Amino acid sequence: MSSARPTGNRDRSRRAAGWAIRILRDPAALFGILVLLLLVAAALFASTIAPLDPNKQDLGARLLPPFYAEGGSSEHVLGTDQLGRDVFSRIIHGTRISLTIPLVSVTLAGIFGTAVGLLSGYSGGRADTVIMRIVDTLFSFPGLLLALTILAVVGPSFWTLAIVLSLRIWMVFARLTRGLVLSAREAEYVEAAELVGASPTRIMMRHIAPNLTAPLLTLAVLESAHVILSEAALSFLGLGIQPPQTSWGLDVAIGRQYVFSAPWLIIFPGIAIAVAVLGINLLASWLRVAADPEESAKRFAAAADAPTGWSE
Amino acid sequence: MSRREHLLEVRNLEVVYPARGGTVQAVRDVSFTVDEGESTGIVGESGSGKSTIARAALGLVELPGRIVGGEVLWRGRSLRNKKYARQVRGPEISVVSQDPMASMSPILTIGTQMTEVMVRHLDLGKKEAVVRAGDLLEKVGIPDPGRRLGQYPFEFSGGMQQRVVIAIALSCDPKMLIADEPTTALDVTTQAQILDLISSLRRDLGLSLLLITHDLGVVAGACDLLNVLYAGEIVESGTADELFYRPHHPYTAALLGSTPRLDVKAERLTAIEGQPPDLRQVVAGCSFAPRCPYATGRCESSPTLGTSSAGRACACWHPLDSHQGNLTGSEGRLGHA
Amino acid sequence: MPSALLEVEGLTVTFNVGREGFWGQRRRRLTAVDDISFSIKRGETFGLVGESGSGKTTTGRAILGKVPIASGRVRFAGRDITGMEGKERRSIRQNMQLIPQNPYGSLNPRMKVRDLVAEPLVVHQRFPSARRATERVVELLELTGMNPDDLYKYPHAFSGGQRQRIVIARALALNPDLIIADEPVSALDVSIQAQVVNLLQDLQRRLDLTYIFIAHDLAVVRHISHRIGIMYAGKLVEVANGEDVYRTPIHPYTEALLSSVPIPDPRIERDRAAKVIPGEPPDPMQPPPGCRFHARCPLVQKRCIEEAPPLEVKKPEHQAACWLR
Amino acid sequence: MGRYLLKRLSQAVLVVISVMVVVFVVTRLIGDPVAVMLPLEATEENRAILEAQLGLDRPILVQLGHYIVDAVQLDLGDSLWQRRPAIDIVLERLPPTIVLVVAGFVLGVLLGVVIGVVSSLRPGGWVDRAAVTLGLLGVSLPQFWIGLMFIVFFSVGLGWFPTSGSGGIEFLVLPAVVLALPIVGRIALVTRSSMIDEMNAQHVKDAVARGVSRTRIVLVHALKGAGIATLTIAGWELIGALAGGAVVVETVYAWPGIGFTAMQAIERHDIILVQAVVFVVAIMVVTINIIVDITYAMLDPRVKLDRAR
Repeated sequence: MSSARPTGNRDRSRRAAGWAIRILRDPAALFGILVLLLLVAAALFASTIAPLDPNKQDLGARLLPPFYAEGGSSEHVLGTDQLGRDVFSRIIHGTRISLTIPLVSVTLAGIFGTAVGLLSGYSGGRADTVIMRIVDTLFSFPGLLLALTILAVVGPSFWTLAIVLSLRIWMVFARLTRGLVLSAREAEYVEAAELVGASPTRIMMRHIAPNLTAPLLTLAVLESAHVILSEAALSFLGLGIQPPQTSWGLDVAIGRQYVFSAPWLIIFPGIAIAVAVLGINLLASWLRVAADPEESAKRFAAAADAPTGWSE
Repeated sequence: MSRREHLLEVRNLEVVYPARGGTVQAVRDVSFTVDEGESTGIVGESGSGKSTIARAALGLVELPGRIVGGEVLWRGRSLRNKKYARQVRGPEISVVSQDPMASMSPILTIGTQMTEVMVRHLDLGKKEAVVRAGDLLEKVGIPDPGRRLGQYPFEFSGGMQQRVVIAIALSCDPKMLIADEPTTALDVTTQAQILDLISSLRRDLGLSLLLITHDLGVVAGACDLLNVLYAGEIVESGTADELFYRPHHPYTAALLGSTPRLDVKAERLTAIEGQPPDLRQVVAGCSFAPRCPYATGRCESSPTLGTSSAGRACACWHPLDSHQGNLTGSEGRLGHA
Repeated sequence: MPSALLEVEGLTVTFNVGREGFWGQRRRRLTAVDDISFSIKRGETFGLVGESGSGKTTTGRAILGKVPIASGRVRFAGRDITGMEGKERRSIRQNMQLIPQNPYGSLNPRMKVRDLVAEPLVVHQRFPSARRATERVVELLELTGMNPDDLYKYPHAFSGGQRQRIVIARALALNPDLIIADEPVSALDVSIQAQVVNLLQDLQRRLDLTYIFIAHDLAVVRHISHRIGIMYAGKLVEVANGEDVYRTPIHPYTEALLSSVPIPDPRIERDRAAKVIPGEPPDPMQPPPGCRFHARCPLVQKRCIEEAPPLEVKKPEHQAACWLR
Repeated sequence: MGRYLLKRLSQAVLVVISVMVVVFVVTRLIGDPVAVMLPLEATEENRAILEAQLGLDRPILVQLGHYIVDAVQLDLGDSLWQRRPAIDIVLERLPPTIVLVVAGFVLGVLLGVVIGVVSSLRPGGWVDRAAVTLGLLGVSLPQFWIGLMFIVFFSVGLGWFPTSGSGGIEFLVLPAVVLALPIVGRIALVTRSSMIDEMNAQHVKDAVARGVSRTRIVLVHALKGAGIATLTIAGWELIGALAGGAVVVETVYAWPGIGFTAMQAIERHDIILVQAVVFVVAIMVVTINIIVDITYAMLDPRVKLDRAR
């Protein structure tokens, strides 16, 4: 009776405007979007934004505290590390790794996983059983520990890291895609299309595929947050990003030796990770709700503009 | 009007709930009563507000719905008092709803779901409650109650599930049963069994019944008094015979005309053209007027549910007495009383 | 008039429902439709009635080729279409359309009315695109009592009755001969239901359509059908002209079914005696031997338990499957 | 049931074997174990000796066969670092990890469920919003960083807990809390959302209408249903804590468990020991999976183990 979606022919632009308004209305989503924009900007224009070269050592200015502390200066806003490198500049440059690693891993894993899921869900039958059994088995692998082993043996590098991190994610995409395809195939309108004689290709493209984009996009955003955390953890353990590249996790690992004397070395890169992940998580959880009317109905059910729960 | 205390009295009830694009006026100025031992029906199509009324009669309106006016009284006391409503639900009023499978917790045994209310409201020990639960199952026609009590809802067939739901509803010996579309999810032979069970329980236990349904056939046999609901309002009320044989409101008549009957072969059903109004907008005047063949300029102002004859009320400026021949006569079956 | 438009002979449909045994080597099978036969003449409405699990919907789906047929034949306009698949099946679908039960689920919510109604036309290459088909779509919408202004709206903008009209317009797009309507009005309110039933009857007259009308509501089926088949637990137990089924039912199940339907008339309801038959339909995984109805039948005799009665002609134009009548 | 267990056990064995095969493939085919293990200045001769010692001079399939047969007998080779059976080292270091993981897991699940239930009682209220924010923080903060920050605040700043190492219960507090944080977050979010689903379910509404008490509604009707949904997530969390969280947290706090050991072994290029850790963890992971499935069947009467899968 009460329907969420707009009507009429000018839908598309109105719908886009509607989404924009909904993002602006939700502080959490707004925060998420802003964080993401900021991160992308920092990554793209790192050299311009960062005041100093992140790898420029200045042994005369070692372990300087941030601006607010005694001995701090506005030259090194967030202080310097044990080699006199500017912490703020390193964090800005660290954005590049923190964003490219998830971009690469999630893209790789997303494409592969979605393909497998489509195959599994659409073909059904034996192929489906076999694929899903394999995925189940792989899912029971001890994740991080295995990643560590691989990295230790193969040797850490950008690409091994990206690939190792995508090893688990593709399965999540495969499972989700398969589930979506299966439930979309069950939809009555899909059967209705089959009954008017639509070909399998048309069914797939016209009736099933449109159901996949929103959830898969949401998953991609969510998994990016996971990848940022995993990359940071692996870099912290010394098996991720290697110097001279910079990464927030790596910076925390280096700062760890000075945890008592120069805590800012771990505080700020850590905050960078936390804010990035939180922002992306907020965006993902908002997307999940926004893209799914049922979910949004149930969330904040007491809020004024929510539809009802009763049965009529 | 007699000042006798009614068992249930709903007085000028107004319920709204927010929805996208406005506030839905789900129930508008609805009044009716149910007395001891009486069986009252509320007939309406989907969206007419009948389930909302059923909930309100239990002192429950789910968020974000709100009662914005009127009263729901049980034995003269307001069920809008949450504490009182909580005391009354179970031992005084109970409910049977449409889908028995959905109505019971899938992961608790029948026994648990039957005894939990007894332990709370009847002050029974666990053991006594189990014995009573077994008796009740037997009473609603479930063989081998001892074994059945340990089973889960999914282990029963649809008809058996509805029997169990009825048994659960009866577990604290209530005075009134609210049955909200109790047979809609069931097959016709099972429906007959359940309707039969409800009416025999009613006789044996002296239960009052508030039966809410869209099915005129179901109320015809089960109810003494009827209220016809349209777009959140009661448009006509009276005894079952009066409403079925001499409907005054054009909607009631039209509803009868559009219901195919098994016993009479009609050439053509009299459909009601158009759609019910959108309750997010304020309905000015008679809500049925846009679909009504008799509507005139007068219908732009709201007719009141005036009492036209004893115990009978109809909210219409042009009740069908005046032009009976037009509708009932030509159908040749509404007038065969 | 040519003979039958549709002939169904010994149709049996079984489903695999999981596996048994340690390695899952044994399949558990359920016989949803068991050896049923009937035929439908051009221009008539054949009502298929039964309770849930009786196999009526499966029968419709088997005719449409949506479920595999275990044994038996389906002939459409004299042509054997049993087991047809792929392109062949798709071309047969031009002549055979479905009106499904749920008007809310059967229209893709992401497509506009025009694209939905035009889909069959585009798929079967009557028109190169939905846009080119607009004129025909308008015609179809008008035929089903919709407003052509609704062309560019999405399904959610419509009520259940209107959606069902869109579904009907879509089903009519290719000028089919046969329409299988599976509970087409059971999700609708009474007042709307009457609109759709009337529309279906009008369309039949105007376009010389043949209907299989599948429903559980006997009153609606009686109203719309010329001939009626009654199904019980996968078996067809009685087939006859509508009036004969209602006035002089032969099978005890038909009798029981008819007497279970409540009539919107208080006096009839009050005076009615013994309208209840005990029990419930049998578990389709373990159908009983003999007549499927014997456990609930008031007339049951030894033979009914041992041997399944065949569907045979008992009176002119009236078949039933019962040993006793 | 017995038949089901047998089936699951055979699947579990399959999983463990495939983990071993993957590790084998990675270490022997992609990596060069000898190069990794030997110091840089090693001679060709040293190399040959080590290869012979590890059996690397034999055909690869023979190696794999021996490797699996040995693993089945719990012979995972000698640690290069400590020069004794790797399995012994792992089993020695296992109890501290179990203590840590169980403590963190129990804490995380309990807190998570409580927060989830409380926040679901009034969806959209301030308690709920706070709980959701907390939950999101829990899953967003990097564990190693929180671990270090806790050391800075609670150990160095306030002096409440030791910075690292092991000993009495005071050593356990910080690592367990850090391990629990993401668990709290995810469990709270999942519990909340399934509780809201349950509370809106028809059977719960009808139970209210039939006069079941509010407490019973929440704690029995809704929570039992929500618990089934939470269980799967809890299983994943336990696995995650064991195979991931523990490595990070143990490293931060120098907690002498298998995670810390694994990191030490990696630093010392002791591939044999790393393999042993992976092997043992893999066994524990599949065991947890089986336990989760059985618990599932116990909680949800609709699940019949023999028919599952």
